Amino acid sequence: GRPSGEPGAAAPPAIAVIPKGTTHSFWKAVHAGAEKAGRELGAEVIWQGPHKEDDRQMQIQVVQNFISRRVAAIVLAPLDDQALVPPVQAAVNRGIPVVIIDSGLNGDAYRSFVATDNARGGRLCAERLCTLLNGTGKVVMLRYQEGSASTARREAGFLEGMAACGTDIELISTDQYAGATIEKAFQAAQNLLNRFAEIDGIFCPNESSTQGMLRALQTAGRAGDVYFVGFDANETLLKAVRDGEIHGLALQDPFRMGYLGVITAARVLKGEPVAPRIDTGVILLTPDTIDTPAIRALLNPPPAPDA
Amino acid sequence: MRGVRKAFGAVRALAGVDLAVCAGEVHGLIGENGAGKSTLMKVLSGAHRPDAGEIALGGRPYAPAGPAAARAAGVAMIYQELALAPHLSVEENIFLGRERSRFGFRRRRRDAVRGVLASLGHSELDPDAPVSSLGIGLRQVVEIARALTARPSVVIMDEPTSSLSAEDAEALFAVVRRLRERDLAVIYISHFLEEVTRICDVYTVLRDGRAVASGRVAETDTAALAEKMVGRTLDEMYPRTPHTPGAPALTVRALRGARLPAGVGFSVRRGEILGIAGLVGAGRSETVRAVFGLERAAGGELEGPGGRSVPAAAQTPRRALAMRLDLLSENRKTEGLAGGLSISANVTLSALRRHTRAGFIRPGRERRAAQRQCRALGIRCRDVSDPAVSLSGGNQQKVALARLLHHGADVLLLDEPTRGIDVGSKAEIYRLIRQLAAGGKAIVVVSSYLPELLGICDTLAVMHRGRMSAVRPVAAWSEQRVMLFAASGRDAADTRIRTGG
Amino acid sequence: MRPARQPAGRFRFFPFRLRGGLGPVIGLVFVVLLFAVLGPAPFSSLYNAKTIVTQTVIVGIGALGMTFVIVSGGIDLSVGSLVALSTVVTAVALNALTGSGGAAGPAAPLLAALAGIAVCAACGFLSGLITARLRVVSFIVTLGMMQIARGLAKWLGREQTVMTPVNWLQKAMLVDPEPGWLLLAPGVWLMLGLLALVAVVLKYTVFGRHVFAIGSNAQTARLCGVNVPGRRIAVFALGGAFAGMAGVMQYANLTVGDPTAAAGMELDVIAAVVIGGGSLSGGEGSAAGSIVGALIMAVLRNGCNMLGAPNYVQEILIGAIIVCAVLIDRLRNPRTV
Amino acid sequence: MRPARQPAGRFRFFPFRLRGGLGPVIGLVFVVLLFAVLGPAPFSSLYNAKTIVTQTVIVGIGALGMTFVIVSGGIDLSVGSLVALSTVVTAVALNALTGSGGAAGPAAPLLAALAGIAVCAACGFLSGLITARLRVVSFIVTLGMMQIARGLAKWLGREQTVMTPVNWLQKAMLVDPEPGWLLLAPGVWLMLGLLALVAVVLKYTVFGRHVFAIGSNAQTARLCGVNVPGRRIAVFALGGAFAGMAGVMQYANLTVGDPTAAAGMELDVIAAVVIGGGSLSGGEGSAAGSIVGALIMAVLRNGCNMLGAPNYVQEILIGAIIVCAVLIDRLRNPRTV
Ligand SMILES: Nc1ncnc2c1ncn2[C@@H]1O[C@H](COP(=O)(O)OP(=O)(O)OP(=O)(O)O)[C@@H](O)[C@H]1O
Ligand SMILES: Nc1ncnc2c1ncn2[C@@H]1O[C@H](COP(=O)(O)OP(=O)(O)OP(=O)(O)O)[C@@H](O)[C@H]1O
Ligand SMILES: [Mg+2]
Ligand SMILES: [Mg+2]
Repeated sequence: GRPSGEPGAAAPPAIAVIPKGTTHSFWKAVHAGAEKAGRELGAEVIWQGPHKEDDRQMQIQVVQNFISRRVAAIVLAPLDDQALVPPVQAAVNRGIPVVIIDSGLNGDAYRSFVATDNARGGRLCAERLCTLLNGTGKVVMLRYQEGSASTARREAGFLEGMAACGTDIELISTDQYAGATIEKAFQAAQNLLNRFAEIDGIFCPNESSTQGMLRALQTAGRAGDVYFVGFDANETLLKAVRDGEIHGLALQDPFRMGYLGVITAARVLKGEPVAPRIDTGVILLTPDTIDTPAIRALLNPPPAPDA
Repeated sequence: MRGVRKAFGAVRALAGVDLAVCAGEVHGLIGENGAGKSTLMKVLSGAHRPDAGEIALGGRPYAPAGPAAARAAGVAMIYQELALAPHLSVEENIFLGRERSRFGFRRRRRDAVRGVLASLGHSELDPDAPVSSLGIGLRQVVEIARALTARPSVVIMDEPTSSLSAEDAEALFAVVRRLRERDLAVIYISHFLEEVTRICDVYTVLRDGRAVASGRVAETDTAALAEKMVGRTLDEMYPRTPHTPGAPALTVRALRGARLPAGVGFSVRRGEILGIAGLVGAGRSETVRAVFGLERAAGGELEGPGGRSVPAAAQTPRRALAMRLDLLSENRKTEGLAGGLSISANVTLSALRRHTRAGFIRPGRERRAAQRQCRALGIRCRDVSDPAVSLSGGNQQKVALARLLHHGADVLLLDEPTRGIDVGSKAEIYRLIRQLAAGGKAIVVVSSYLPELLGICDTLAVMHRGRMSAVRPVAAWSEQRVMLFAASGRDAADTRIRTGG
Repeated sequence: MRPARQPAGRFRFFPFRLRGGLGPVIGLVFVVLLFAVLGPAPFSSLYNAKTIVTQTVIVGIGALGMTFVIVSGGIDLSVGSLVALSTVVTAVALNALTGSGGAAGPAAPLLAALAGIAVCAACGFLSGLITARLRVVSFIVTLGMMQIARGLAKWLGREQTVMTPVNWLQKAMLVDPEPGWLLLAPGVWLMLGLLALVAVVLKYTVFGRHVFAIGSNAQTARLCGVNVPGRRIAVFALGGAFAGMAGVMQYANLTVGDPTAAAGMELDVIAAVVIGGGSLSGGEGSAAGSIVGALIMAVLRNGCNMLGAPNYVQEILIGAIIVCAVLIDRLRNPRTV
Repeated sequence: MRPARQPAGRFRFFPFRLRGGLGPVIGLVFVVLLFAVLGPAPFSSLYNAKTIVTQTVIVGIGALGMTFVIVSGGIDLSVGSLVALSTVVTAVALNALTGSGGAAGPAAPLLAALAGIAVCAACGFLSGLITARLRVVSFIVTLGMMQIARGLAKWLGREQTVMTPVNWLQKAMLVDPEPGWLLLAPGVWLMLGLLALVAVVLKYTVFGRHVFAIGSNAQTARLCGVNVPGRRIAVFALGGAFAGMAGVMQYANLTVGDPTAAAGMELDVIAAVVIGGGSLSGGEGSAAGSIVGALIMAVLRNGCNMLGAPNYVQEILIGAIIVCAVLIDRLRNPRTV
């Protein structure tokens, strides 16, 4: 074995970055950002997600294992705002500072919270759909998954925005969940589309639900006929935007989130003051803005090194 | 019991049976395979609920809700299809369902187990041995011990001696006599009619789910009983079809197993029937199993009909089949039958390819072949598409035998081929075995029923603790001589001990 | 004039056909009627019926392969992961074959699909090998394979969904198929074709009979000269190949390779087989039954969605109805045990 | 069908002890040594050992309950969902008992935990009732119950995690326990206590003997007057209660009621029992073996994490090692089948 995280040793400090999962392109970008910061700082970034996506218990165990391993600092995207409090507290008790990214955490054990304003992202989507619909029409929102805090906030923001849009908007379904994977989202969306012959606008709060819904629209031959706004981006979704099948995507800045997360952790380690809340921004991508430099920069972060 | 009826779906197993059993009496229940004996007794022991009819026990009406209630009422049963939990030890099986105390009294229970095993002539059996490690004969002993330790008022024995050696059977008869002296009622089912005439006081004959005859044993004999069972006079039990042995078909040299057998050699020729006698645990089954490759041999050599010899240690069932050997296992439940499959699928399993065209099974042909075998062996079934488990015990045995006949290998290793088969069918099977031999097949019969070995075999060998006596023509053996070798491993020919003057 | 009933003999020849066929069909009719009465009008539309059948394809094909495994007395928990692996392998192979950019030729998708199926068959083969030769229970072997295949899929896909160029495979699962005269999606036809194939193999071939014999009593099968380990290996390899085909259909559905796809699908697949009359202790099961089982589950999901009930109500309902569907079969066909 | 005879004497009294004990222990030693050699130094630290043991608690307690079920020849797929249900019931009950605001008194958490356990025991009882009385295979019954319990949990929790006031239960799973002299988390002590209890019940009570008998040969057990349906129901209710306790520990860990918790945990739990020597065809298994099995899985997860390999490598490794752990047992103890 090799000694790690011992102060004063020649080895660079190890900073653990714990995503919610490892399989969305969103987390790939976070990883890339974190690695970039690590290179700049000369710190070792250890990237480790829970084995099963969306399993709180697994994430707790990953945090516990990093405490056992005595890393210098932890950057964590908590799957739950409460469940991760005790392990974060345990880390802090053992002298390991924690920076939170992406989703909020209760209490004040952590040093800083680096994230998108999710509710704002949801409101942005609602505004986009409202404009497209001219304030009237039947709208469906396909939720992501039970108990997911960040998407719940987007959903809440969206509903808030739709309420502000006018009384002619009819929300015909807002209680169905897409589930964790594209294929579950696809089936749920298919059944929703069969159920409602008339839909004017659709909102989905994350990458997998957006992609599942897109595929359902395509197979039903209704892609392009319905105004569709989603969240996050990948190649498939961008192509759909160009083809006029998706009319808006809320883009976060995951690269920046990972980057700032590690930078902030490093500053904590050096004893420098850090802001308790760092907003990484959210902007709306539409067919008109897809080729602007700002969006391009967001869409093409430097690639993550292959682990 | 009065007017007891029971049907399984379309099969009417019992069509209104009347039966009266008195305390202090051993009641023999006999009948052909599938006559309904086991079903009737399962009704009495609470395993089956009758469709109609009433039962009285000790003068009071008796309708057990289940086996536990029957047992509480004093009815204990030894099941034909052995009912043991293989993962539990001998003692645990014996006291299953009657663990009187939670923590204590182990000592006393242990004494009871040792006592009953000793009375059955098996004091050497370890009460802690898991039942899965026992051969079928010892399992039968455990099953009997369980019924005897239950302190019953009625004991039902469903073919208890079908897996026992003659010696063990004697021990059981002694136990049965003691039970009678203690004023218990014993119901005794057996296909060995001479047993019935020896130890029973009264008998009842079942046929097609009805009691067709009953009376005192003293007033009849085995021939009359057999006639009542089958409904016609029986021919000669051991017909002597003339046949002449030809070239050697199977030669076994110095066969050794992990424990048993210990250096066994014999040879059997085409057209010859070789019998192997011995006590339980002598290693007869292990010998034929090793020959067939079901148990790994430690050494020895086998030479099949083709004349090529192979090391016994490399034998597997598939190689054995390719050598044109076939085996009937003594344990039909675990090795003889695929119970969930249809009768026809069981019959054709070893030689299925015969009923295929371009790789596809031809159901019609398969079905006809199975029906042919069923007729030849007198298998009582509604249809050959019924699952094999729905048959009575004896008929299951016949299905297992039918598979061998259908396969038609050159050398047949038959381990207890007539276990649980009624006298009428037995005669039929003996005739069949002789016919097969006459047709040029070599046959090895392992049996614990000495009369049948002496009756049908041309040559006979006896095993004792893994060693085998010389193979001699059956005329050179007598019952006493076989027993002497089986019990002591010494042959009358080379012993100095003479009983006579 | 034909007699209304078939002669008893012929029909009874395969006792498992009855057990595996009629009970589940009653269950299916029951759930369909239930939703037709309870549900909104669109449930009973032709289009929705086509949707349901299309949604059955993936679980259905997986269940056909699982039927072999379960009839032989085994179980395969790796199906879900193999489906994911197959989507990724197909997508990656397709990208490799078509080079960078441009629509794929007609042969490339076929080759890619075959690659996906072959890799899954190899995984199944490996599971079978360990089960049969080293005698580790298939539950554990395939639990391991479940993790291994999932890991492979993530590795191959670099932990992301794998985009592919437009190709004809992606049209295999359209509810309204592209040449309209097909009526049903090509995937549905594939499933029906495989159904016929598996039914015939199980009932009318030596291989099928041996699989039943092994499941019913492996010891006896061995004694009768059946090559038990060999057949077992073949069964698992077949199960893997079918999972691979299900994965290709999954790819057609998603148009991307998705390493996280089909998590937990193994339970749906096993449930389909068991609802369709398969016995987890082996020796029972039928191809038609398994497909009916898969249909029952698809109808349930679709119907509950149509009812617009909250998710938790759907879950409770689906759970209850799965039990009821099997219950109907048991009540119809009580066992003496 | 004739396994090698066991050595004479004391050991043979519990034939299952040998099979269920030593093999898995060797597997455990093997994986521990593997990571001690391969892994970074902190793997071998005392704190990490405490971490691993604490991480074993939830699966371990679930596995103890599952041991009853598997020894009796059944299977329980609803464990994961029951754990989730128990966290939610505990949290909701706690909120109801403490009223609005304020830390909870010492009694309230206990009552809430009992409520969680009782609800899960009731679910298990229901599964057992349907399995035993209506004779539907437990695989399907508990697959249904898995969905039902998950649905109930979501309904109770209003599809969200349930926040609770601070209370002593939440300290039950801290790696560094709060009164330091405890050395291990209270949850670990609970698991060890339950282990002793289950071991004694399985080996030295009539109930345990009957559970083995039913799993070994249910038909025989019935003929010997064992109340087979009654025992089966009790077994599933016990399994449910243990899942409930695991759920309370899960709540302690998460400090919230989580309706999506422990998805797929049933497979971990079953794997633990089987790795620990349990046989899915019944009649074999031991409490100690199951805990060792759970430990093996926890060591694997922790060790892989320590190695810092990417997730997919970990998954492949864990899959391979699960198979190997069982393989070691088989090689040590070959069966003639
Ligand atoms: N569980 C069952 N299901 C269907 N049929 C059965 C069942 N048990 C017995 N039978 C049928 O009932 C009839 C009587 O069987 P039973 O076992 O009582 O015969 P038996 O007299 O004991 O015969 P044997 O001498 O062969 O043991 C047979 O035709 C058998 O096929
Ligand atoms: N000392 C012993 N301890 C335990 N079991 C024994 C012992 N001796 C013999 N046995 C059992 O008896 C069997 C003897 O072998 P085998 O079955 O070949 O003899 P057999 O003469 O054919 O007797 P059976 O009539 O039981 O078939 C073994 O399988 C074993 O289970
Ligand atoms: Mg009988
Ligand atoms: Mg024998």
